[in-house]
Amino acid sequence: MSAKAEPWQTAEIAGPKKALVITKPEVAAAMIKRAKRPILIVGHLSTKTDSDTGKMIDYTIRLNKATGIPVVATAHTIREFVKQGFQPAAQMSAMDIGNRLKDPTWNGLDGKGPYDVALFMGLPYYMEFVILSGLKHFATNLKTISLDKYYDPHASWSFPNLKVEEWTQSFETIIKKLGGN
Amino acid sequence: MSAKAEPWQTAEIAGPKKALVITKPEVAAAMIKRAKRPILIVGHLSTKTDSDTGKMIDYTIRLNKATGIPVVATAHTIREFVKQGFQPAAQMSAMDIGNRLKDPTWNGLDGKGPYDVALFMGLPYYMEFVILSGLKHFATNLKTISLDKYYDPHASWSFPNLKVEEWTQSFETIIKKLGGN
Amino acid sequence: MAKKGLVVKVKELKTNIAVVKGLEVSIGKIVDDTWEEPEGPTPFPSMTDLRDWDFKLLQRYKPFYLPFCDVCCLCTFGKCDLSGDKRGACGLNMAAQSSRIVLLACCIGAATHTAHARHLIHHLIEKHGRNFPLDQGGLNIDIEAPVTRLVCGIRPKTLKDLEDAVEWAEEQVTHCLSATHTGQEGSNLDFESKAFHVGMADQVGMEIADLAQISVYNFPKADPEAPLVELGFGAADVKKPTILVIGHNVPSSVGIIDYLTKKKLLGKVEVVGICCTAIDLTRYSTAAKIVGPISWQLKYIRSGLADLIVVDEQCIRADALEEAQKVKTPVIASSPKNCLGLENSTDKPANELISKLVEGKVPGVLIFDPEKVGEVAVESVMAVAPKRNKFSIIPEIDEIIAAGKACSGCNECIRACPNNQPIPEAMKAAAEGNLKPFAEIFDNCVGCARCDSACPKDFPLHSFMIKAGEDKSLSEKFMMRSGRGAIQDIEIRNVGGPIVLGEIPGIVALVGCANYPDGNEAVAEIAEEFAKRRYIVVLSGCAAMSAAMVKDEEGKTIYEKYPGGFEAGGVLNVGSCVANPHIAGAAIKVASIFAKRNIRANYEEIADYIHNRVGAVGLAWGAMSQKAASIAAGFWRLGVPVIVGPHGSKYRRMLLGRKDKKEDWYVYDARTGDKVYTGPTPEHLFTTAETKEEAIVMIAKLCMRPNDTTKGRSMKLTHYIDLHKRYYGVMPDDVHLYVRNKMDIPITMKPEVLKILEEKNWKETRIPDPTLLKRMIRKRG
Amino acid sequence: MAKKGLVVKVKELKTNIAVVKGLEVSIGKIVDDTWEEPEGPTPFPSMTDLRDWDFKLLQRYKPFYLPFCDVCCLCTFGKCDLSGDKRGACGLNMAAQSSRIVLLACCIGAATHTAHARHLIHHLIEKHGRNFPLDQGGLNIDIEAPVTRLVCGIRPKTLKDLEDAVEWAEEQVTHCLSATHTGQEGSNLDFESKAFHVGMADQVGMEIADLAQISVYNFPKADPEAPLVELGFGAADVKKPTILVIGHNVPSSVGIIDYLTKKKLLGKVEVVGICCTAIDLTRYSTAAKIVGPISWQLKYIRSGLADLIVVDEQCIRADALEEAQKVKTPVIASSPKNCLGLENSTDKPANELISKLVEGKVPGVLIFDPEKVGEVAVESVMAVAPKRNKFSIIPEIDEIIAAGKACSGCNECIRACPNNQPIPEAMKAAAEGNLKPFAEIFDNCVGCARCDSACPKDFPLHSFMIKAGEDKSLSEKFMMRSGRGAIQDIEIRNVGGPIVLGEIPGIVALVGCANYPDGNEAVAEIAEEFAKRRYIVVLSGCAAMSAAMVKDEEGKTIYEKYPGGFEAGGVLNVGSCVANPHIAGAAIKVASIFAKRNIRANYEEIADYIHNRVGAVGLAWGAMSQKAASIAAGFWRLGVPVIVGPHGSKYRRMLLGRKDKKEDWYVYDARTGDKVYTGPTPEHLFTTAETKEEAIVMIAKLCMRPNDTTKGRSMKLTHYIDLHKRYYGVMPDDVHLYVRNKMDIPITMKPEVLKILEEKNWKETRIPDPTLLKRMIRKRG
Ligand code: SF4
Ligand code: SF4
Ligand code: SF4
Ligand code: SF4
Ligand code: SF4
Ligand code: SF4
Ligand code: SF4
Ligand code: SF4
Repeated sequence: MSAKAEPWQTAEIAGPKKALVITKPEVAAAMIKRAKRPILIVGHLSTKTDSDTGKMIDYTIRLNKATGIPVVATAHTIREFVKQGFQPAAQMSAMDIGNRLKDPTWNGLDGKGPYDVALFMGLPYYMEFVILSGLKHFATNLKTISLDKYYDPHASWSFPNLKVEEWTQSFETIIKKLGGN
Repeated sequence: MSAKAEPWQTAEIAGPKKALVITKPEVAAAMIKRAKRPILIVGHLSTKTDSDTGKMIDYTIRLNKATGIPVVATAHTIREFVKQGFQPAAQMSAMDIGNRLKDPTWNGLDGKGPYDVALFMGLPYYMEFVILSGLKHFATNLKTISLDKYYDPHASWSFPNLKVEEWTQSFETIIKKLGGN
Repeated sequence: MAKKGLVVKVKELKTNIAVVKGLEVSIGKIVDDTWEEPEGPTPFPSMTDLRDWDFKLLQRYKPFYLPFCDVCCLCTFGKCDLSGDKRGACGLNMAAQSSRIVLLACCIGAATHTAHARHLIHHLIEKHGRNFPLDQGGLNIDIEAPVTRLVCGIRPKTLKDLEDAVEWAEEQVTHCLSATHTGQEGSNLDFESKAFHVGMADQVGMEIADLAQISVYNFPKADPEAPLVELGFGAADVKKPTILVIGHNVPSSVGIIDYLTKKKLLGKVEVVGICCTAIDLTRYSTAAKIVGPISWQLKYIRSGLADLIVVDEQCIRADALEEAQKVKTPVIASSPKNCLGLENSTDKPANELISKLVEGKVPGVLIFDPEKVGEVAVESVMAVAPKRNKFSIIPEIDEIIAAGKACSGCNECIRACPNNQPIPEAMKAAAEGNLKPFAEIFDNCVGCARCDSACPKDFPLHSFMIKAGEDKSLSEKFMMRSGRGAIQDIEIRNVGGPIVLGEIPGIVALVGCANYPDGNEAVAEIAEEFAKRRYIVVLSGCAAMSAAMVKDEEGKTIYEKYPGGFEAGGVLNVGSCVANPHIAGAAIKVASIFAKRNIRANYEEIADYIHNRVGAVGLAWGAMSQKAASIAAGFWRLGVPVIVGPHGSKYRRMLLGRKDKKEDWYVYDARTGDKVYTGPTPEHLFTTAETKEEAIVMIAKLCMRPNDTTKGRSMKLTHYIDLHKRYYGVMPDDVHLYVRNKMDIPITMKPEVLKILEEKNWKETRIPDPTLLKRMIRKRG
Repeated sequence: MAKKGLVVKVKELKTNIAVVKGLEVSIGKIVDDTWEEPEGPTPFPSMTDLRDWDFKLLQRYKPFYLPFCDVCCLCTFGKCDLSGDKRGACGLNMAAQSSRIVLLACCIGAATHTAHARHLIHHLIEKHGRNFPLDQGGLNIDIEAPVTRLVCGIRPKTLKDLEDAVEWAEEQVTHCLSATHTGQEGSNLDFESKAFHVGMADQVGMEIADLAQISVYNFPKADPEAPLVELGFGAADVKKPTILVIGHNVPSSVGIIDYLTKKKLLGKVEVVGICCTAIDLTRYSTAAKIVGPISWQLKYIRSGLADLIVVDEQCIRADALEEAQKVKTPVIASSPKNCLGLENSTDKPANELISKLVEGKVPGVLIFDPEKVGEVAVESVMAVAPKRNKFSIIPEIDEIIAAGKACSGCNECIRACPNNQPIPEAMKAAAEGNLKPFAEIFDNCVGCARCDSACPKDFPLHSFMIKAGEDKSLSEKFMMRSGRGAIQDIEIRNVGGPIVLGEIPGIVALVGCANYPDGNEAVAEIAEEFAKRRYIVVLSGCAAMSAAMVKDEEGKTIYEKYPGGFEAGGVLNVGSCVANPHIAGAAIKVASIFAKRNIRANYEEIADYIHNRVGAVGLAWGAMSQKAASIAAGFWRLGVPVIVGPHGSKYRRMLLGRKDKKEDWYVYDARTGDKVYTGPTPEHLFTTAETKEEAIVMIAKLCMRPNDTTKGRSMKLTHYIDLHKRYYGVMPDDVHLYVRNKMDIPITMKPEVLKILEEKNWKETRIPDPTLLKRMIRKRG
């Protein structure tokens, strides 16, 4: 699978420090389980319908239900969440949440202390790419995981470039492993 | 082995177009055998003695003996060749041979036509890196192979980063496969 | 160029003129004794003169770095891995490197405008003399060149006066660029300050370029009713010989119009333009038509409609010559900055060049003389057009179907596409004769042709899109208001109060390039959202064009629906990129005209004024270039927040406030000297909006200022809350930060807002006379 | 700054002075009517005025591009994959991108020197007035400022005259930088031409900087016997309070010496320097000592020997402040270009600053006033020194042994090392108490500390090397000749003929930074090789320092063994980096003094002259910086070949001739107009030497010129063949290309050369009066 771990956008070469590849969804599930204070950042692309799957936002909600991980909805994503009767922990711009995650003194949305793992999905590829880069370089105590269907080398961990069905299957597995449904 | 296929100098990230990894010396031997007009460029580091092996120049000579591939000695490398009683096809600066290999109308040292495969070894890593890059981008009909002990992403094919013993063993295998001794 | 230099010069003249040998004297710098306004502290400021101000802003709006790459490759010590806490061979770390790249981009941007100004002024002086008077709006404008007054402390009256300012700007570019050298600046914050500085110089460079061209070419002069001009593929009658002009520096295009006029050929030859030259040409002559912004270059060239192309400088595709050759369109290059490898034929007889071009002996010629460009272009195009017969390389449908069938689905195209357009899927559909997906891609495509380049089968994918979008695009024709130039003093007089008090809820400036994530429409939609709400909507450059490219049911564009005045609900196109300083200038003039502040060389005070009082926000939705970076930097230093679209996240760093840190949002009350909490107004100095919806809500929020009256604040809050609910579906969770006292609360929203205030433990604060500058305190507490 | 501008200015003055209101006149540009030399065609040339000349050179010396990365990341359209035949979103291809990066580097380099000149001149004018006379060598120099004369067409006499040149240079930097903007220049060759142009501007910037400081500070004035000064760790008596100055812009260091002198403390406080400020300070006062080139910064700082550090601008580690803090050394920053984030304390009382520094309340202060720097530095260092007690962070041996044992052998350090130094092996040895391998690494180390950064165990590896090399380095002390400045007219008169006729086999210029692949020694060795052979060896900057760092058996450095005159076998240090134009200037003066060519604004003719006749070669063995790139570009345009060491291959492109293409090597014979084959003389304009051996042989070869007399050529061939045999062990295989007729053959080598000529089917050619310029033909064939 590492052969496929090339940046999705061809030119977005990252540098020597590249994301480890999540070769199996079980690995991601285990990481999420191990996280003490995880957070999930969801961008507006999650509200778009992929050609042969439902909206990614459903996975977010199920993930939240299974784990209680607080969800930050960026841009207007929250509108879709609310429509679906789900209240994310916060609406915030992607830059704002990135900037806070970078700050080791930020005590989180609930004031209870810094997060240790940030999961990302649904941001435009290049935008997620640079925000993850900012966190990689400057948020030294944070691990980041990209749950998008694309390999994002600036994360700590990322899926490789996946086919839609591989990707949705991964979510199903992760959610199951985390005790959700 | 691909996990080891990172640029030897950490920061020398190349870009999307990266050398295929020579996972087995047999592959290199086969490629050399298949080449119609190969050429071997040897830099001055080949005259240095590695801590636990002979001079790389010996391999060059044996490779030449086995295959007749013309050898271009860059910088003052030729002095060592001549000392060992071997006459390379030419002495030329690394830039000069690179510049000629780039030119599709150059008919080679013997005037008999362009080369199709260029083997490189013994240049300083970064210098070989940029010359191979020049060839990758501008010598579209040429394949390049780095025979150095380090992964050079700008070649068409390169060894991964090898231990000295792996590397020397690779040479032994290649030379044997090519009928040399 | 230090002020001391000026003084010494004058002194020396008086004392030494008679004894100096081998020297002659010339008319030198202006020492404007007739200007009653006293000179402020920073005429022709040096690179560090405003550093303290920058550090104030940077203290509140801290950089969030977004490295684009782990390494630095700027010198041969490198590449250096700067990941984590590593340092490069020169000792640099990633924070400093990231801001260094920002500075570098801003230097390139500022150099571009300044060099543009220099070439333009040089040309105009050569043609019209150094004493040609500057005129930006006749009697309607007393404060012309507000940026130059503010920054340099001079009042330029004639073309030659602009040289002082351009020289100063060149010096600043050189100093700031020098700081990017390996082993110079070591502090990220100082890199930032220098980026601000060169951005400020950029504003001067732009202002004088536009001032010069408005004056000499008699462009609309601060005219709210600048003419409506045609824009779009369908605007020109392409059955006629058609000249396409691309770029930013208008003299050679003016040469074309002048020659057509002289030869009475206007109307026989179409002149269409792309990018800012297009805007500026319509400011010169409404006979010219606009194709569209930068993203339309390939579409138009490949369509074969242009029979001759004239490129000047900036925003020109580097492969314009190669693409033009494919459709047998000759090219005239006309700028020293973009010579395209062509032989310099400036001194060759026009006839020789015309016949070379017409006979296709050369793909193009290089001519630096704008008048000769005019002659050669016009004479050539008339002979070329019948021969070319609109030769195009847009493929036929069967060719696309065949390609669709041969496509391997390798994904190289989509992986090359900056907007991740589903080309492989479109190819599948095309294989079955369905071009609809390609037509959809056409709408979201920025015309970069990276997909073409990437396809291992060499399919001209961008041409497929053009074909698929052809029916719609060929007939497209929109009305745009031509660039009006500056804002009149009287307009400022009318709106200054309402702006500063917050009663006009904001000035929204939509500027910059067309690197949009999803089509032109967003800009038009955003503009209209705010025009409807009676903000002042100001546009320039590619954004001004994009905003024209949406019609309502009646077929009207926003320029036809909204007035062109600087007034509540106005939609103004100030002009090309170099017209941007009219926007900053309007804010400066508010300080001068409404608040009677001195602006002469008084940068810090005025920036402080604008930052705390003028609810202006810039949105560069498709910001792409280094120029956009320096334009933004010019606004940052003035304290005006700038939002970029998602691609703008690649600019390497944002300047973000933290509304959750109360301590960051105190100002001095100039009346008492007290420190007063004002809430996060404005919250950010530079940030990215992920979607147009987010941009809209952000703009509304970033228009709030500490100085807002309760009436003003309640209006601003109304819009913010309303837009938040509309686009996000929920109440904002931060309204309590913007309510100073209950009178700030929009009446209609009172119950829900009060509920939030209660939840959040809100406490009343007072409305100060806000300033960040201790020295502005009138009476010490 | 067009010449037209000048003329108009004067005209206007004469006609309008009485009627212009609100203006005052000032002493303006020089219109030098007393200069009998007629003005050439290109005074203050524009970006394209010399493009034809560039294209001539580029036709012969074609770019070989060496991309450092497959992508372009210069705008937010990107990143763009440019591999293979792909184009970026702006249409750019890899060839254009590569030369664009070259241009960008040259712009940064030229900006750095020009901004340096600007700050220096500004400061000197402020202190000494605008009429301070320039003096570069008294009666020994009539042609002062040869580069400025050649390029700008002016003869600067006083400080103020330099402003015209610096303004012109700033304009050129701005124009050229603007061409790097996305969507500007599209042709790789035009990018190259612009790089040449800004390189030429750089030469002007440097020349005027050095001219100003020589004149005002009374540096050695073209003095072949400039004093010998001490260099090395052991040069200073570090028991005394020690101030370390780092950088390039000498005023603040002068401030220190002046204050010491005033307070009679000279001798009580040591002032040692790194980089060019060090060289320039010894030109000011032989009381100053030199530590070494740029690569010695960390070594010295960490050793703790400096009790106070003053940094000005350029070549300063970005982490100087952090590193200094580790050894409790306070820092004074003194340049607007390098503010290090410190508070600007220029206007604070000296006492306050001194006590802050002494008490360690701040890590450093920022002071722009050089005199205040002098006071604060001296007063602080005397109080700080006893407190610090030479506190150092160089580890003890047991610490190194422990680290060696804990090393995981992960190779991160060696993979970070630009010179691939075997640190993991050294760690293994260290674990066993053997520090020898570390001592060897110390010799080959450029002091970048990337190994430190990379080590996941955070071992201070560079400090381990310093410890291991300590015994040797601490005692090191060498003699270097201080920078002499320009070359005297009389020296040129003596050697002009021998150079042009080829009887002095060449001028070898060793310049640039210390990014060496294997230690300092190479430079000294190369210099001596050519000095022995009676070439003229000229040095500057870090190379001049490195050349001093080898002693012979008698303990003498080359500066002690060879004369300092511009003569056969001379070894000259011209000075710091900005002294480089004295080298170009010497070549220009050969054309002027020996050949009586006009040089005023006559660039093309003189470059053609130099290219064809003056056997000068530049070697930048450790070239690292953007400044080195622009310096090289200045030489390229003059037609002088430049060789870089292996790290220089990372400059992205070479300019290589093809000796196997006979058609490339024709010149006009100015006497007849015939085209004459001259052989590849010189073969390259820019190339990389892989090893010092190769550099030596290349230099000898690249010294040949078409104009060589048979006597000259036979001498040059002697050296070439001799060196080739010595270093390569064989005869060169291309001698036949350099023999025009049999008299060219070195007598002692006749048989072997003749044999080759026979083998190669050699034919006699004639020796022309060579020129590449058609217009120089005196009589048409
Ligand atoms: S500028 Fe500094 S970080 Fe960048 S490549 Fe050069 S040494 Fe490395
Ligand atoms: S031309 Fe359009 S579809 Fe193709 S890569 Fe560019 S933006 Fe994407
Ligand atoms: S790159 Fe070409 S072949 Fe590959 S999927 Fe796209 S259109 Fe098909
Ligand atoms: S900074 Fe840009 S050019 Fe340099 S290595 Fe990174 S991606 Fe490549
Ligand atoms: S400058 Fe051109 S090639 Fe470079 S990133 Fe921008 S669009 Fe791509
Ligand atoms: S400090 Fe020396 S040994 Fe360490 S990486 Fe740099 S050059 Fe190599
Ligand atoms: S990086 Fe550190 S731990 Fe790794 S081999 Fe080098 S010294 Fe040892
Ligand atoms: S020679 Fe290079 S490294 Fe040395 S001081 Fe000059 S620019 Fe700096």
